[in-house]
Order: sequence, then structure tokens, then C-alpha cells
Amino acid sequence: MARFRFTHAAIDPAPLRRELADPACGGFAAFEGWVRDHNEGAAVRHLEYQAFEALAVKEGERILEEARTRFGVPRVLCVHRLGDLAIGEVAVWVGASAPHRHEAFLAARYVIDEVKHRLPIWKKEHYQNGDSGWVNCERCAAPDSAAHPHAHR
Amino acid sequence: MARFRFTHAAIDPAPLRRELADPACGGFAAFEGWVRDHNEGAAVRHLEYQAFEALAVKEGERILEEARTRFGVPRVLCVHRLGDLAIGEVAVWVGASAPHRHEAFLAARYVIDEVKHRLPIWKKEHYQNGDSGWVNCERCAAPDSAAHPHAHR
Amino acid sequence: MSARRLTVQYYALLREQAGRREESLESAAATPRELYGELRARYPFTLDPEVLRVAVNAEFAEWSQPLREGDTVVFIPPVAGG
Amino acid sequence: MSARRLTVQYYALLREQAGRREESLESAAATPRELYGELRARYPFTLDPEVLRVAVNAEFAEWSQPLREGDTVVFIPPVAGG
Repeated sequence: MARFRFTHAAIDPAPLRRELADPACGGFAAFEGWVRDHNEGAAVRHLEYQAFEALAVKEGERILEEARTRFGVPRVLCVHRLGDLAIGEVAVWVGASAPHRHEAFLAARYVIDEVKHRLPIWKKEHYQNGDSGWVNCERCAAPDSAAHPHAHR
Repeated sequence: MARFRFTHAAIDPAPLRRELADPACGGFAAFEGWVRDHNEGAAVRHLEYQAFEALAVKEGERILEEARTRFGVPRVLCVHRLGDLAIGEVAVWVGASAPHRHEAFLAARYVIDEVKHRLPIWKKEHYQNGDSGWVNCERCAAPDSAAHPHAHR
Repeated sequence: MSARRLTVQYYALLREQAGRREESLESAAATPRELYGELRARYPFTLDPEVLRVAVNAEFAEWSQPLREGDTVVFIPPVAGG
Repeated sequence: MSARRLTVQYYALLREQAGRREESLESAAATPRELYGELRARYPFTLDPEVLRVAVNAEFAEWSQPLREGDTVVFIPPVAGG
């Protein structure tokens, strides 16, 4: 049941939602992360995603299993893009189908939140001005890193 | 800005999500209501949706505008199917794109909840055993209607 | 007590029980509440007004709103919800 | 103090600062903590161990976990989050 996976090709949501079709399900919730043209005030030209795939796939499967168990959602799926992405491209897709909408929404939200925080996936932003940087890393490496607000585990 | 609309043809989510594309948006949340094969223990064969369209479109637009204002979500869209639907078909589609995922999820959830409660849209279930009934109406009309749990406005 | 020409549209269970989608009628009813009472005498409506909402000219209205010549009235059964 | 053959894989900022994706090395480091200290002497790593996590053989591990012959070690920079 390989429900979490990576791809180096563009993500097409249409066949993914068909994987979640289930005549017992009345609600389907999906989330897509899109590449934005800016981040914290800087104009972004394109993005690069890199993952420690061997660990990320295992941890991704654990997240999906947690969502299934916790919310009683029979079908949930997540696909994450790797490599170079242009503005507007889909970086990550999450879908969940469930008997009722409440559980479908909760499961989709849970999966994307956990994926963003737990999976070893890194994002390098390439800016319009020619600079680039690994999101979060550069600030951690800066002298005032003790003051930055995000949590590490 | 006709963002709420009805259709008598099958709903295809692919072109709908493209309507919400926005390079300033990093999160897109969608909900689909699917026709289930059962409801409250009864096996459903197909469904029939009917709407008071003139009022529903106006009220639907109001709901979408509320979502935009309340959650600061630039793009939100809802399409509702009418007529006869088979099991597994999409009855309603909601999509919202926003700078960040939290607002996209909140807006999609708000819209589907309000659509289900405020719009004059009725659903007749046709059961495998040959019976049929307008959901909610039949129970309201029953002698013990005073005891049934759903609220009327 | 002058009669008005009104249009009434029916949906869902009310459409089935009235056996029609729409009709034009002369009525002395001054409000939607009186109109629904008239119609219940004519059709086997099982829905009490307490579970209905009412719309006049495609906007939600009060049951006590005065009806005017040419108004279109819709009684709204409980919606599917869920 | 016996040396072990270990594989180290690098990702993101660490990959750029190490100038390589992976290497095989002999090390006397008994734990990931000691290994990162060794590597910092060789590469211009700017990330303090406090902001990293560590994985051994593709599972999250403790910094104090004893390293064994043949282990593959990955130091995990802060993830993109957001």
C-alpha cells in the first residue's frame, strides 16, 4: 500500500483523486501546495526540492497510517514533487476520502501539517535577484540562530 | 464574478482547479461531495438533486463572498450538480486558493458547511429496495417530527 | 379584502404533493402564512409551516411580509443538509 | 578505540558545504555526535548540531546511539516546514 511517494515529474491531480474513489465515501478533501512567486517579501524565480527519500517514504507512510487510524479515514494519499519547480507548479498533493466530510478535512489537514514538519524534505529558493537559499537552514546557520522562532526536534 | 454555479453535466474538477490558479497563492484546498452507496443504513441506487436556482445562486455568491472576506482568501469557487446522479459522481465541488494553507482549508470548509445548510437544494434518494425519499423532508413530515434533531431556520 | 395575482413555485416534496412546478393564481392572502394556509386546503401538503422557509421574488422573506400584486412566492422545504 | 567503516550521506545545505552527496570513511567516532564533530573539522559546516537531527540506516536515531561497522549516517538539516 504505497500511499506516500515522490515524483520527479509534474504532479497531475486528476489520476490521484481517482485512486481514492470509493462508493462508501461521501466526502473527499484535497490539498495542493503550489510554488508561490514570493516568500517573506522576496520575489522567487523557481524552487528546488530535495529529500532523504529512504527515510521520508517510511515516515510518510507512518503519517498516512496515523491519519487513517486517528480519523477513521479509509483512503488517504500523498505525493511530493522533487527537483526543480517553476512558479505555480504543484509541490505536494494530499487527498483523503471518507464517509463524511469532517473526517476527510481533518485527515488532509493532518497529513500536510505532519509532512511539512516531520519529513526530511528541503526547499531551496532561487530569487529574482540571483540569490538563493535553503529555507530555514540559512537562518539556523546565522549568528542569531538562538533567537529564531521555529522548533527543532 | 460568477463563482457559484449549477450544472446539469458531470463535474470535472480539473478545469475548476485551474480557474483558481494564482502565482501569489501557495495553498489550494478542495472538497468534493460524492454520491455514496448508502445513507443511514439504506442502500442507495441513485440520487436526484433539485434547486431553487434563482435564490440559490444569489445565496451561494454571498457565501463565497463571506469566505473571501472572512479568511482573506482571494479565490474561491463552488459548483453544484443538479439532476440525476449515479453512485460515485461528484455532487458538489468547492475549491479555495490562498497565500497559505490554513486560510485555504478554512475557506473550503466554511463554504461547504454553509452551502449544505443555507442553499435551497434538495436531495431525493432512490433506494435499492425501490423506495425513495426527499432527505430531511420525509422525517419532518412524519407524525413524530417534533422529536427530530435537525434545526430549521 | 382584494385579491392579488401571485405566482407560486414548488420544489421537492411540495412539488410532488402539489403535482405541479408552478402556478399563477388569484388569492386574497395578505401574507405568505395565509397563502400557505390556502394552499394546504387544496393540496395534501404534509409539511407544517414551522419546518418551511419562505421566499418572495427570489429573496428570503418573513411569513408576515405583505404580499403584493405580481409577487412570486416559494415555500422552501428543509434542505438536504448533511 | 577501533575504527569503523561508515557511510555518510549529505543533503541540502550540508551537501553544498561538504561538496559531495555521499562518502565512505573510516572513523573512530563512537556516536553520531562524535562523527559530526569530526566532520566539522573537515568541512565548513555552519549548522550547529542543536538544529540537526540524525538518522542511522534510514531511521531517526539518538545522537548518543552507538555506531556499528557498516552504518549509514545522515545528519538532517532543519526541514522546509511552512
